[in-house]
Amino acid sequence: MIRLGYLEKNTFLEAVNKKSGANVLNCYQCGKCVSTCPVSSYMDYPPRVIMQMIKLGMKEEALKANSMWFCLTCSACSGRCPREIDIPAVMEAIRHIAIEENYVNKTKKVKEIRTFHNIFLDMVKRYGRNYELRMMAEFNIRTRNLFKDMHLAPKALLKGKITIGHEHVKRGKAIRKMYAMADKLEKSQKG
Amino acid sequence: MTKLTYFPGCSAHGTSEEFDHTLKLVMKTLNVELEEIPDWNCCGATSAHVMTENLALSLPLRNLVLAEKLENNTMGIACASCYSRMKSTKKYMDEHPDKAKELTSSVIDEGEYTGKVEIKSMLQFCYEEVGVEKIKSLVKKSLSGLKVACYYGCLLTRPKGVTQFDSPEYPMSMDRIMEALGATAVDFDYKTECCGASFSISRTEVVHLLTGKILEMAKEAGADLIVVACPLCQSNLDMRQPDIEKHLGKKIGIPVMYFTQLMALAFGYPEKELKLSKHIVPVEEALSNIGKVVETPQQPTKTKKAVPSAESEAK
Amino acid sequence: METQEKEVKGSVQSAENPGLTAPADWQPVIIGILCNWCSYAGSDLTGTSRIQYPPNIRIIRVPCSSRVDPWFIIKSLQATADGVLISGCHPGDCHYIAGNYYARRRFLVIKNLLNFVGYHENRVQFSWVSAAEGAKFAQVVAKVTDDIKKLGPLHRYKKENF
Amino acid sequence: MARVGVFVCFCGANIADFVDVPAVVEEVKKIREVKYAVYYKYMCSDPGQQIIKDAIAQYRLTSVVVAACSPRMHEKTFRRAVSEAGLNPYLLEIANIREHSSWVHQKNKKAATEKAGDLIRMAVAKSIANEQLHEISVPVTKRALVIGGGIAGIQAALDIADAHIPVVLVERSPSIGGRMAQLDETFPTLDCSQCILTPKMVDVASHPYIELIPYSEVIGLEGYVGNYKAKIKKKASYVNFSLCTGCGACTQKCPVKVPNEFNMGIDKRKAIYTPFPQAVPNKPVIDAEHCNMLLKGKCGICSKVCEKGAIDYTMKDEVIEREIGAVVVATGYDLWDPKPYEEYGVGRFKDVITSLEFERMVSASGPTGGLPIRPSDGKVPKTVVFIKCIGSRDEAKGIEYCSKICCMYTAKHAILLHHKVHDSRAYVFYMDVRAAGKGYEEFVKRAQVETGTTYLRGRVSKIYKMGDKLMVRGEDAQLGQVVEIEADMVVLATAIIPYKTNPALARLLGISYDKYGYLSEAHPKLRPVETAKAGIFLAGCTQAPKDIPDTVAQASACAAKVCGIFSGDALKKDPMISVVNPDYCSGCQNCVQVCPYQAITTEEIPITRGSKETRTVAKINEGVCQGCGSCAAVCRSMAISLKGFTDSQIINEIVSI
Ligand SMILES: Cc1cc2nc3c(=O)[nH]c(=O)nc-3n(C[C@H](O)[C@H](O)[C@H](O)COP(=O)(O)OP(=O)(O)OC[C@H]3O[C@@H](n4cnc5c(N)ncnc54)[C@H](O)[C@@H]3O)c2cc1C
Ligand SMILES: Cc1cc2nc3c(=O)[nH]c(=O)nc-3n(C[C@H](O)[C@H](O)[C@H](O)COP(=O)(O)OP(=O)(O)OC[C@H]3O[C@@H](n4cnc5c(N)ncnc54)[C@H](O)[C@@H]3O)c2cc1C
Ligand code: SF4
Ligand code: SF4
Ligand code: SF4
Ligand code: SF4
Ligand code: SF4
Ligand code: SF4
Ligand code: SF4
Ligand code: SF4
Repeated sequence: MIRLGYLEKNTFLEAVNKKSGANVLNCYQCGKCVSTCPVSSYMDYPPRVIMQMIKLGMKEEALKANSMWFCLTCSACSGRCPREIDIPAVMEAIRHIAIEENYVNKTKKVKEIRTFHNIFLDMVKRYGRNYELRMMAEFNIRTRNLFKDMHLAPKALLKGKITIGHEHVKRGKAIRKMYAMADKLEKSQKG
Repeated sequence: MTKLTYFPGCSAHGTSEEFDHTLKLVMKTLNVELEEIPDWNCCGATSAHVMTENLALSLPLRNLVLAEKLENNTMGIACASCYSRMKSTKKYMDEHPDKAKELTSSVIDEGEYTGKVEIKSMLQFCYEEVGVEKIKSLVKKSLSGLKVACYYGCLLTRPKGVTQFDSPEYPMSMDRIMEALGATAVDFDYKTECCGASFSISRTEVVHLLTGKILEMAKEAGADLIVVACPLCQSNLDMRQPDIEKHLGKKIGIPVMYFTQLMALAFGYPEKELKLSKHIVPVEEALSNIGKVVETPQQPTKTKKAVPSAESEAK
Repeated sequence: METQEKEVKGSVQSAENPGLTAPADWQPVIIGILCNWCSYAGSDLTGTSRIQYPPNIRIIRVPCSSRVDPWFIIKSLQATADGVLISGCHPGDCHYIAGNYYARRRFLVIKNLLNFVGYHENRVQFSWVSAAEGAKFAQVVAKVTDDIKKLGPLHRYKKENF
Repeated sequence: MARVGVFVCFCGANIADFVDVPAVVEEVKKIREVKYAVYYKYMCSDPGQQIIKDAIAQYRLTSVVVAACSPRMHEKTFRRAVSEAGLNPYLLEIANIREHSSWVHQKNKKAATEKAGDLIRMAVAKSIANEQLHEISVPVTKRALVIGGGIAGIQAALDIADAHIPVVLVERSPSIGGRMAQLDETFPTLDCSQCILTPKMVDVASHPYIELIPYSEVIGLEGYVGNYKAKIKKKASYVNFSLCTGCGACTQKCPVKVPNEFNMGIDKRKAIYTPFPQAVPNKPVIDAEHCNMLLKGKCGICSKVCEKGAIDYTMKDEVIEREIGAVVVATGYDLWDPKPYEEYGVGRFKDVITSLEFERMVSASGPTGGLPIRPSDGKVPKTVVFIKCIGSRDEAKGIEYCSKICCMYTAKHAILLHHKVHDSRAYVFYMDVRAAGKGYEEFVKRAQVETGTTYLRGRVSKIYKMGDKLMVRGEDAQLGQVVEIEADMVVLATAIIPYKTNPALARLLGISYDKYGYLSEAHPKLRPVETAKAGIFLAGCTQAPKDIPDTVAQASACAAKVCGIFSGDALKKDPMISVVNPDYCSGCQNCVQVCPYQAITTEEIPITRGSKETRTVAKINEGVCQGCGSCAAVCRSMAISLKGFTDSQIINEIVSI
C-alpha cells in the first residue's frame, strides 16, 4: 500500500519537468507508450507507470527502478503520445537524477548496462573512436562472462566484419581534454 | 561534381566496411564527391547521453565544428545512430546558442560553432537531393524479381521534430529507391520497430527478442532480403541471426543488405564489389531471384459480389 | 459632503505628499462605479445579507464597466473623491460579451497616467465582483477604504475650479 | 429650471431605523432644484405611489427621485407610477439608500444618514440631466432562415413553421437529412434512424410554411434583427425540378460511376444521382465535376432517356434574395480524417475503417445490405476491435476536445455487430466511457453484459498485418500488460469536427467561432442557443459535438427564440442605447472596433449642409445596439452618448457629492 497525503511541493516532479523540458502532469495514463515501447516488458515499471509515480512524488521508487536504464531512446513512444510528452527525455532526466543522487538500480542487468556504457565512454576517451571487438572483450572481462558472444568472433573476424587493428583520432589529447572539461562543467553546474 | 561532407562513423571502417565501400561507388556514379571530416571523433552514440549531459553534447559538437571548416553546406552521415546524435545536438545548439558558446569555449578547443552545415543521412541525401528519377535513370541492371523489405529502424525518421525526414511510422523513401532500381518493396509493418541496437552487447537477450520479431515479420511479408541504411541495424539483424534462430528454434535465413549495395549492383558494378563475403547470412540465393517474374499479390476484388449493389436498390 | 468644523486632535499624513496633513478623524470619499449586471447586483446582495462595510463609498451605476470613461475617474479625483473603485463582471461573464476586457485594458492605461501625475496607483482600483459575491464586495470596499485611508487626503491639483 | 420631487422611503423600519429620514428630507430640501421632498412609510405601496402621482401634478415636477431600495427591485414600479402621472418614465431616478446604506451601515446611523443624503443628492443631480426617452420599436419581417437541413435544421424549421411563421430552409447538398440519414439504429433506444427521420423530411417538403431550397448556399446577409436580407446561391442542378418526376431513368442509364459519398465511398453512384432513396426532394442532380456532357460535351444519355425533358445542360447558378427576420444556423459536423494515425495503417489496411463506414455497413439500406463486411475480401468479420477517441483528446495528431458521442455510438456498434453477426466478438479500447445521459450508462452496460463486448482500458499503439488478420496491440492498463488482439476488422471512432466552411459562413453572418471552427454561443450556460448577434441562433453540431436528443432540444429552443422575436409586429427595445452626434464625430472608428455587437457602421455625410464633398462618420444601428456604453467610453470626440447614462448625467453625479 502507498500512503498519500498532503504534498506541499512535489520537488521531484519539478526537477524532472525542468530537466526534461516535458510536463509530466500532461500524462493522462492512456498507456499508448507502454504497448509501443519495445522494452517495456523488461522494465520494473513501464513508462505510463513511471509518469504516475513522478506525479505522485514517489521519488525513491522511481529512481531505483530499472526502467530508465532499459530505455533505448528510440522515440517510438513520444511519437505516439497523444499528450506530446517527450518520454525518452523524462527517462533521461530520471536517469541523470538517479546517477547524481546515488539511487541507481543495483541489479545485475542494470549494472551490466552501465558497465557497457562506461566501457564505451572509456574507449572513446582513449581513442576518440570506438572499436567493437575490443569493447566486446572488455565487457566480457568486466562482467566475468568471458565466453559471451565469443562464438561470433571467429566467424566475424574471418568474414572481415571485425578487424583486429583500429583507428585513432589523431589529436587524442583534444578528446581527453574534452572529457576532463565536460566533467568539470558537470560538477560546476551541480555545485 | 557536387561535394558532400562525409561523416562515416566508427563502424564504417569496421563492421560496415561494405556499406562504406558501396556508398562510395554509388556516389561516384551520382557524381558526388565525399569529403571526410578530418580527424572526426566518435559521436558518443548509445552511451554518452545515457550517462552524462555535457559530454553527450560535446562529442557531436566537436564534429559539427570540424565540419564547418570544410566548405560544403551539407553533411552526409552513414550511420543512423550517429545521424540521430549529431542532428539532435545540432537542433539543441541552434536553439541554445549560449550552450554552444559555453561548450566551444570551455570544453571543445576547435573554434566557433555557427550552425551553417545541414545534416542529412545518406538515405535522405539520396532521396531528397539526388531524387528517385535520377536514380532510376542511372540503373543499368534492373533488380526486377527481387522482393525486399526495407527496414529503417528507429533513428532515421524519429523523432520527427529532429529528423524532419519521412514518416516516423511508415516511411517510404527507401522503398521508393528500391522500386526505382526495379526491385519490389513489400509491405512491411516492422519498418521502424527498434532492433535494440544499443543493447547489442550488454543485453543481448533484448536484441534477440526485438530483432527476432523483425526478421520474422520480414519473412512473413514475403521478402527475399532485408534492406537497411544503418550499420548497427545490419550487424544486429545479420550477425545475430544464427543466435536468434537458435533462440526461436527455427530457421529464418533472411539476408540483410545495405541499400547502397543494391544501388551499386543496379548501377552496374560487378557483384564482387559488393563485398558479399562479409555477410553472415549468405545473400547469393536471394540475389538469384533477380530477373524472375514476381507474382504481385492478388488485389482482392472489392465487396462487389458479396453484396447487392446500391444502384439496384436505388430504383 | 457636509463641511463641518472639526476639532483638530491629531493628523493624518499624506503618503504621496508628506507635506500635507489632515485631521485624525478625516474620512475619505470614495466613488464606486459598478456595472449593473454583476457588481451592482453583488453590492445589493451585500445589503440584503446585511454585511457591514465602511460607509465611505458612493456608488454610481453604469450598464457595463466598459462604459467607464477615463474622464470619469479623473473628474472624480478632481472633484471630491480621494479614491475610485471600478468593479465589473468576472472575465468571461460580461453581460455584453467582452466589455469588461476593454475596461480592464483601459484601466491599465489609467494607472500609468496616475503614476505619471504623481498619484499613488492605489487611488484607483479595479475589481471583479459577481452578482453572487456579496461578501466579496464588502471585502473589496473595506480594502479600498483602508488603502485610501493610508494614502491620506488627495492633494487636488485644480481645487480652485470647484 | 428643473423642478425635482424627492420621495424618501422608511421601508417600515428597514431604512428608518438606521437612517434619520426626516433629517435627510430637511437636508434635501436645501437643494436648489428640489421643489418638493417628503417621506413615507412604504413608498411602493399604492398610497405611496399615489403621493408621487399627486406631487407631480401639484408641483409640476420635471423629474422624480425615489430614495428607497435598489433600482433592481422597484425601478419598474416607480416608472409605471410616474408615467401614469403623465411624466416620461425615464425622468425617474432612484437613490438606493437601503441596500447601499441602511442595511450596510447599521452600526453608524450618522454615517448612514450622511451617505443617504449624498446618494439622494447624486440622484437629484443625475435626474436634472435626464431626458425623455421612448421605447424603440423595430419592425420585423416574420420569416425565418434556417441554414443546414440536418436533423437540427429540420426540427427548427418544423417547429417555427408549425407556429405559422414562414421558413426558408437552405441546404447545401441535394437532399435534407444530414448525418442522421446515414445512421442505422440510434442510441440509446435503438430505434431506426430512417424510420423516425423520413416522416420529418417529408413534412418539411410538404409544409405550407416551409420553402425548401436544396443544393444552395447562403452567400450574404445584411441588416439586423428583424430586418435581414439574405442572398442565396442556388447551384445549377441541370435538372428542372418542376418537370422532373423523380422516375430515376436517368440515374440508371448514366455511364459515369463516382464513389458514393453518402455510403462513405463503399459503393458507387452515377454522375446524375439522388443521394439516397428517401432523399427529399427526391429529384436527381448532375454532378458537374464528373458528367461527361458537362466536362467534354459528349454523352447526353440522361437527356435522351428523360421522357419529361427535365434535363437542362445549360442551367446556370442563380442568386436569389429573401427578406427575413431571424436566422437559425444548423450546419452540423464533419468527421476527422484519421490519416495521421499511420501506426494503425490507416489507408494501407482496407479493413481498418471508420465508424461512419461501419454505420453505413450495418444500415439495412446501406451498400452491404446491413452486414458488416471486410472491404479487403468481402468476408464477414468475426472479431472486431473498436478503438475510441481517434483524433479526439489527442493534441499530437488531432484535437484536444472530447467528441462527446463516440463512446455511445461505439457501444451501439458493438451491440449492432452482435445483432448482425451472432457469433462475433467485439473488443473496445477506451480511455474513459463517457455515458452521461438518460439511459446511456444502462445502454453501455447492455453492450458490456448482454453482448459480451470486452472493454479494455488503453490506447492502441499499433496495428500490423499477419496474413489476413490485423494484429491490434495496446496496453490493458488495468492488467498492466500489453495485449495483442487478432482481429478481422478494426473500427475507428473518429472525431467530430465542424465543416471547414464554418468560419467563412460565420464571417459572412457576422457571428464568432472558436479556434476549431465551431460557431460560438453568446453564453455557455445561460444563452446556449443565441449568438452574440441578435436574431441569429445556433442548433446542433455546428455549435459543438452532440447527439440527436441534444441536437433536437437545441433546435426546438431556437424555434422558441425565433417565435419570441416574431411574437409582436415590432420588437420593443429599451431606449437606453447609444447615439452618435455626427457634428462631433471625427470618423476615427474607435467605436466601431469596440462594439461587441457590431452595431456601429459608418456612413458618408456632406461636410457641410448641401456640400458635395463628404466625410465619414459613425452610425449606430438602434436595432442592434444593446446599450453597453463601450463606444461612448472610447469616443475621444465625445460624439457618442449613451441614453440614460450620458456623460453629463454621470458627471453630475460625481460632482454633486
Ligand atoms: C458514426 C455515428 C453514429 C451516430 N449515432 C448516433 C446515435 O445512435 N444516436 C444519436 O443520438 N446520435 C448519433 N450520432 C450523432 C448524430 O449524427 C448527430 O447528433 C446529428 O446528426 C447532428 O445533426 P445536425 O443537424 O446538427 O448536423 P448534420 O446532420 O451534420 O446536418 C447538417 C446539415 O447542414 C448542411 N450544411 C453544412 N454546411 C452548410 C452550409 N454552409 N450551408 C447550407 N447547408 C450546410 C449539411 O449538408 C447537412 O445536411 C452519430 C454520429 C456518428 C458519426
Ligand atoms: C454539487 C453540484 C454542483 C453543480 N455545479 C454545476 C456547474 O458548475 N455548472 C453547471 O452547469 N451545472 C452545475 N450543476 C447542475 C445544476 O445545478 C443544474 O443543472 C440546474 O440547477 C438544474 O436546474 P433545474 O431548474 O432543472 O432544477 P432545480 O434547480 O432543481 O429547480 C427545480 C425547482 O422546482 C421546484 N419544484 C420541485 N418540485 C416542485 C413541484 N412539484 N411544484 C413546484 N415546484 C417544484 C424546486 O423547489 C426548485 O426550485 C451542479 C449540481 C450540483 C448538485
Ligand atoms: S502515451 Fe503519453 S499520455 Fe499516454 S500514458 Fe504514455 S506518457 Fe501518458
Ligand atoms: S524511447 Fe524508451 S521508453 Fe520510449 S519506446 Fe523507446 S525504449 Fe521505450
Ligand atoms: S419602495 Fe423599496 S424600500 Fe420602500 S417600502 Fe418598498 S421595498 Fe421597501
Ligand atoms: S429521367 Fe427525367 S423525370 Fe426521371 S428522374 Fe431523371 S430527370 Fe427526373
Ligand atoms: S450527360 Fe452526364 S449525367 Fe447525363 S448520362 Fe451522361 S454522364 Fe451521366
Ligand atoms: S465521447 Fe468517448 S470516444 Fe468520443 S472522444 Fe469522448 S471519450 Fe473519446
Ligand atoms: S469613436 Fe467617436 S469620433 Fe470616432 S468614429 Fe466613433 S463616434 Fe466618431
Ligand atoms: S452601446 Fe455598446 S452595443 Fe451599443 S453601439 Fe455602443 S458599443 Fe455597441
